[in-house]
Amino acid sequence: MQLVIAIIKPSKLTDVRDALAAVGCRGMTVTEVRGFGRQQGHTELYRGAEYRIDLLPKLRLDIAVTDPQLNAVIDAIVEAAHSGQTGDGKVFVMPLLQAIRIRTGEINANAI
Amino acid sequence: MQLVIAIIKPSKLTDVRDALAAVGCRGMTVTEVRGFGRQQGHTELYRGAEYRIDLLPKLRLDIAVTDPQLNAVIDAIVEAAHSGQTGDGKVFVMPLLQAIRIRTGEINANAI
Amino acid sequence: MQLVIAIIKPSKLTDVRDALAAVGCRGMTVTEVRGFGRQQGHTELYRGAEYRIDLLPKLRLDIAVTDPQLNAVIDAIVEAAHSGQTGDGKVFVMPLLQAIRIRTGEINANAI
Amino acid sequence: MPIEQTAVDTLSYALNTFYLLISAALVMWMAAGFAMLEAGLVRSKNTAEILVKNMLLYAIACVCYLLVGYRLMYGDVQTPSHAPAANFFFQVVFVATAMSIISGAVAERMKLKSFLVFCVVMCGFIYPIQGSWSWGGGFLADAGFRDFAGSGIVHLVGAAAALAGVLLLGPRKGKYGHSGAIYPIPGANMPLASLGTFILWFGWFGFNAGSQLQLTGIDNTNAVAAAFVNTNAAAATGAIAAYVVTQWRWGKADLTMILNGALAGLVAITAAPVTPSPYLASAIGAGAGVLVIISIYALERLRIDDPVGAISVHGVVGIYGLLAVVWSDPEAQLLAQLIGIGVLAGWSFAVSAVVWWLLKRSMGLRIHAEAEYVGADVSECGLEAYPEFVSVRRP
Amino acid sequence: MPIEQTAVDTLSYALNTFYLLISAALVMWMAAGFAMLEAGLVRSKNTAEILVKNMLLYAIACVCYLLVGYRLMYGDVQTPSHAPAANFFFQVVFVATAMSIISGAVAERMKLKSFLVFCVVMCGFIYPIQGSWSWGGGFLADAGFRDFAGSGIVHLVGAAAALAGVLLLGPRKGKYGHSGAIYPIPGANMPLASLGTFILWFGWFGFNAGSQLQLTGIDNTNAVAAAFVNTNAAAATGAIAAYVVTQWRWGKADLTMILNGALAGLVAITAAPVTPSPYLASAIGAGAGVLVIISIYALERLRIDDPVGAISVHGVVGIYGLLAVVWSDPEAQLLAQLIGIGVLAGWSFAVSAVVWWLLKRSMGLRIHAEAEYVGADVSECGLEAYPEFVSVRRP
Amino acid sequence: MPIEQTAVDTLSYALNTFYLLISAALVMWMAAGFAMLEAGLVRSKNTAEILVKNMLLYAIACVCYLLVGYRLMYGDVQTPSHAPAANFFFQVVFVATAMSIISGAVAERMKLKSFLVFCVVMCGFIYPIQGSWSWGGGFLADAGFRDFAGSGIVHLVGAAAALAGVLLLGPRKGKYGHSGAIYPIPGANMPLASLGTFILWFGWFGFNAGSQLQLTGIDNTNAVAAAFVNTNAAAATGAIAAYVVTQWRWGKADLTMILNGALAGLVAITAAPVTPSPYLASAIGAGAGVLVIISIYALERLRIDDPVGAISVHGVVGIYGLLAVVWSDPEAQLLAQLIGIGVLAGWSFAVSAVVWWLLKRSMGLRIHAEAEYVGADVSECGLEAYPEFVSVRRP
Ligand SMILES: Nc1ncnc2c1ncn2[C@@H]1O[C@H](COP(=O)(O)OP(=O)(O)O)[C@@H](O)[C@H]1O
Ligand SMILES: Nc1ncnc2c1ncn2[C@@H]1O[C@H](COP(=O)(O)OP(=O)(O)O)[C@@H](O)[C@H]1O
Ligand SMILES: Nc1ncnc2c1ncn2[C@@H]1O[C@H](COP(=O)(O)OP(=O)(O)O)[C@@H](O)[C@H]1O
Repeated sequence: MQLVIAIIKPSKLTDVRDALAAVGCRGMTVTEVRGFGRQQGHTELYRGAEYRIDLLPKLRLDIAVTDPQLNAVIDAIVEAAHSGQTGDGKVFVMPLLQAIRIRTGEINANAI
Repeated sequence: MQLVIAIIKPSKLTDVRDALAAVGCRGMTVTEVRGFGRQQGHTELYRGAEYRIDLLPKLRLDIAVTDPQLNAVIDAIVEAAHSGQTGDGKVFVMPLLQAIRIRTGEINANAI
Repeated sequence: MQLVIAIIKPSKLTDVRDALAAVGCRGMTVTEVRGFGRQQGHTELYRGAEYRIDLLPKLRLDIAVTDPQLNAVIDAIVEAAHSGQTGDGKVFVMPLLQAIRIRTGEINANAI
Repeated sequence: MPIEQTAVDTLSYALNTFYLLISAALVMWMAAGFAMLEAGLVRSKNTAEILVKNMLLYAIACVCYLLVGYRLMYGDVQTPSHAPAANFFFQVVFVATAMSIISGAVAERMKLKSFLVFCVVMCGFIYPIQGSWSWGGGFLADAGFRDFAGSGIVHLVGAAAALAGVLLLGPRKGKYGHSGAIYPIPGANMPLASLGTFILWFGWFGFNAGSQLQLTGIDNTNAVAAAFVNTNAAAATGAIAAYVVTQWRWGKADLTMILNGALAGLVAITAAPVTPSPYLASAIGAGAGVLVIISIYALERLRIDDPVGAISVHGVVGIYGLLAVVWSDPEAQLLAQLIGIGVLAGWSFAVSAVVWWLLKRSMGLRIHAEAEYVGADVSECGLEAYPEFVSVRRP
Repeated sequence: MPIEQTAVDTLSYALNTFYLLISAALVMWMAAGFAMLEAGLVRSKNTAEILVKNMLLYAIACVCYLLVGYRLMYGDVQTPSHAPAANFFFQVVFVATAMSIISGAVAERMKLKSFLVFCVVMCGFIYPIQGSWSWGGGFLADAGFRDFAGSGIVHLVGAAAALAGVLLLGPRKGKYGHSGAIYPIPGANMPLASLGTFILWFGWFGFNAGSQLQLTGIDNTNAVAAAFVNTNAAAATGAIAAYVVTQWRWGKADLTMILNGALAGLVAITAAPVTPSPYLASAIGAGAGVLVIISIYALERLRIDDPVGAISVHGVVGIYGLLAVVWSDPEAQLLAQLIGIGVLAGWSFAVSAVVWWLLKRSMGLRIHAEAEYVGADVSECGLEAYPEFVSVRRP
Repeated sequence: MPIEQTAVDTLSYALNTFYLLISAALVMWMAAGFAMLEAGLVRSKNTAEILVKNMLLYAIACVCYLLVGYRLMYGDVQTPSHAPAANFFFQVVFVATAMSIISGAVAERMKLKSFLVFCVVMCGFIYPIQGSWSWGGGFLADAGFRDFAGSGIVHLVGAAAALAGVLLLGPRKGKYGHSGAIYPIPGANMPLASLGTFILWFGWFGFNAGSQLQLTGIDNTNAVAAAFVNTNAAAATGAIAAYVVTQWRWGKADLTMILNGALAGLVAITAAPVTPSPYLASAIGAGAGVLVIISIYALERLRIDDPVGAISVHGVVGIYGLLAVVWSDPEAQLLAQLIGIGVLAGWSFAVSAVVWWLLKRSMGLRIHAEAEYVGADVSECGLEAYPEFVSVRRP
């Protein structure tokens, strides 16, 4: 099992969710985050003083997947979240040792 | 060492925290997240148009544990967060390579 | 590759960001979290009833790094986030199996 | 050309009418004050619902009082000094105030529909019937009971009905723990609560000064002016006293207690806003500011859960205000005041308790536990008050 | 010593002036009401911009009407019963109301500068020219068109201009999907929207009762008092009717619909706030509360995107209010009302459409798609309304 | 039956009293405006504390002025044309305004208790003593100094005291960096700030028009009406001018600057709201709108940290308003105005500086650095203003 972490633009959430559903992945956890990277922020103005906002709003998706699902999930995210502009985000994949569904106690592949 | 990630219902936070304290685990990091899964959201109404809310509020707990603690921690969470209803959440376990306490520079088991 | 997770005091964000930039690391993802640990919270008062706030505001930084960068990044964080007071936070290091830049499809070291 | 008395009378009629209409509009504006105060002191998940309640209770009060209440309370009124419609309007806004008090005390757990049904009964019957006993010229008036602008007739009556409701409803989930533990449930929006208090303070000038009912004539004019000054003075010292107590007792300036202190000053002076000197009014306000904190603290320990402190501010302090009348009004007697307090509180509490109880048996008073957890906004209104803001869900 | 008529006249002059000034100040305060209502009903990313619009539109209305509009509308006014300046002030605040209606309908997607240019044209020309036809004593007045305080002259005219703008502007991105899908876009701050409604309700007393223009004289005084009572009654039943409909139709109390219901009651009674009995006024308000929901629902299906419901509240209900005049005013004729409706709506819609179209061709009406996504706050004002609060970005 | 002069006098007495009371109530309502403006312009972590300050400063002003200030300022006042209590009430609310100005400038870093002690001194002594020199009929009045409603006596005096406080207090942590860097610290809630501005605009009608002190008599009536129109006109052009400058200079519509522009227009016209034509009033307002931006910009560069712009809006523009009197008032002389400005600003600045300094030495002026970081809400009030909303902690 792996945990896929995707940092995406907030506007892409619906597209990514639909793409994930299409490859049979129906669960995920979404976090509001702020991203810092190459993407330039915008300038704001407050009482005559300008300043840059360079922590930009992003969404982080955590998706636990079984090994056979992995590539399909990654492809689905990369495709759906792609706009071609700086700041589209990243996908990170990490090893997942155990997964447990609290409601039933099912574990691993059954818990996802 | 492992990092235990628990996605739970917000209402269970106090119970889980108490259960964790009972097994000797006193530190954790809590994040407000929104979960998407089997649990059905509720319907909202705005100016005569109904719509579903299907990103539901959840809490994510990140708990770094030493290997001997792991099972006790998992059991404590699963038990305290359990309500038997869809949406109770998940526990994920991931390998943790290093841990450092910023204040003292202590590492690994001492840092947790 | 590794994923470095740093839990720091919110007031240290700018310092840490500058320190990271100094070691050549220009990307990260920031999450508002609440931390529970040894640090004592403060007491609040509402309508004559006092209560403790013990989930304290912290920031979580997720930073994907290549193996050669790792130690420099950890040191930079530990130094910049250090104040010597309880609650300075932790650094956790986890293995990262893959990294993909959504915009270009670049992978691993090139994606970070 | 010398003119006739009638031209002056016409002018006086116009002036008195205008004075009463503006006063009434200020009291109407208090409905916004209650709405903001309560919306600020509940949790964000119950905010939209309390707004619905406040908007509808005012609307229902207007309709019920028009259809039934006004006649019940005053019979056929003659108002030679001002337009009859102005008189009606000034009276109608008072009913809404009484009802607003209740919505705060039962907030965050009562079913919307049951609340609205109670509102009909309160505004159509409970309030006007007791009102007829005093302002309507009934037996309390004959007994010498003095309540100039309604510390009792409006505020105490509202608070007594609220108390009955709260007792039958029980506290909010998570408010009281085992072995006496009390968990504070902070309100979500302090600026709103403060705005509400400022609105009430502002509107109260209409409430108290309008109750003179006539502006013309040197004595009336001076009375109206005195009511402004005293109302303001009592609110000011109420706030200060509450601040001093919280600072002394807890070492902090407890904002919501200060707000309650100001409101307590206002409620206390309402029974006699004209007769005291500004100094006495200040003293009465200060007493109210202290009393309200003690009362809120005590009710908390009695496990009577009142999210906004309405029972203390309007009930306990209302009683205090009625008693304080004897300090300044030579015509007031302690006994008559006590009788009045007993009658008003007893009537309102008893009848309300029956109505609440009937509602509990029929439609149910309390929202489902799950709905209470998720918030009345979603369960009753299907909407969130601040849908875009991530909020810490408090139990 | 007997006195002369003139002393009484002087007093009457003072009283009428004061009455008009206070009424006008209440209408000015409605600008705050519109600002809060609209700021509550847009998403947080467009909140600062709508506040800028509301502040500036009021300011621009004042300047344009001073420089051009007032003379266009009334020529050389004689106001023997009150100070000329008071008359001007009362008229100037009405223009701002008409303009406020528009800002809500075009919210969240229109360029600030284009809006401000339209504002100049509206307040300097479109509004005063049609105003001269009725209140200015022109051909609509001669035709027997009756619109006491401006259901048509202010509200319908504003709504028609708004409709023209909305049609040329198109809906907000993400509002309508393929194959008829409609996505609700909830407003970010319900307490603000409710506060705005309360402010409008309060300010409307000045709007309607001030339109009698004279307080002294028994008939005038009674008319002013009646306007207060009827205005209040119609708003109350409007809110209740909207509640009943939403509760019956969707099983929930839809807060923003209730707010629109109250406002609809106010708009409907504005055409004739004096002549109806309070019972009839209540009935008119109730009808408005039902109608506004049907209208909002229908416009939604017609894909006319109006974030705050301004076109329904002020336009559709404005027409209804003008027609309802015949129920209470014996001098009103259905035909004259219909002519008035046609002329006002037609004029305002047509001229506005031309102006909007010219703006679209020159400066552009709509903010860039990217800017709309990020929010007009950042693109037009370079600032966020709630910069510290993490918010769920809605598409 | 012909009637006696006295009946008309009685009526006139009633009308003048009512006019003054309503004006005063509007000024009282300005306290809410300042509270909302300041609560919107500070960071969320200091919001509850600024609300406490605003509520208590108003309350303290009322008490101190009642006990000491009023007599110091006016001695034994005779008010034959209206009720003495109304006169007192109108004066008392002015003191609170002066004090409100200060709370904004020292926001986010001053100790609550020290602020409250200063408040006592200001309202009991500093303000009334200088007030006695002009409005009380003292040497400034004799020198021909003209300040109709208090651009100097209220606003400049408040701003000078604020400036002294700010200089002794220093800027907020994180406001200024090394080598001239200036970091903006955006306020947390723009709708509140806008609401506050609208409230102030509305309340200012009472401030300026009430200062005529008498409504009856053709000249008085016309003066009151003129004050309404001019007050409104100056605020409108102030807002527009501020918009034009920010749009031209930064390409964006800077909301808080526009709010300050409107307030600057109001302050500027306050020194002479009656004598200018509406056109001149508009011009004065426009000048104020430009000036306030320049001043805010300049103070920023001088590292004088004023979170809400109070020193610029009330101080710099107050001086401008006093000078602008000579444009419309033939009796005003530039020299007398300059003397007045020097005396008022000098007195208020010097005495305040001494008081602030004494406070700094005894109780301390500034909250602890750690408390400032966490926020004054937690350290001074033990409570958060928006406890449920996750907020981005800004340094
Ligand atoms: N090294 C990193 N570790 C963790 N997150 C990163 C890292 N670099 C970038 N990110 C995240 O990815 C987002 C997009 O990165 P950015 O460099 O702006 O553009 P791009 O995705 O086009 O490379 C950032 O906003 C941040 O949230
Ligand atoms: N594959 C997944 N990866 C990450 N988080 C998941 C995944 N599936 C579910 N979750 C999280 O777990 C929560 C509960 O899951 P859900 O399917 O609704 O119910 P249950 O826990 O009863 O299976 C979701 O709201 C989501 O936050
Ligand atoms: N076992 C743990 N797992 C995850 N996060 C932890 C753990 N222990 C502490 N933390 C995080 O680290 C923060 C600081 O820890 P704390 O014990 O308060 O002080 P210190 O960093 O000085 O040891 C906590 O607020 C929490 O967010």
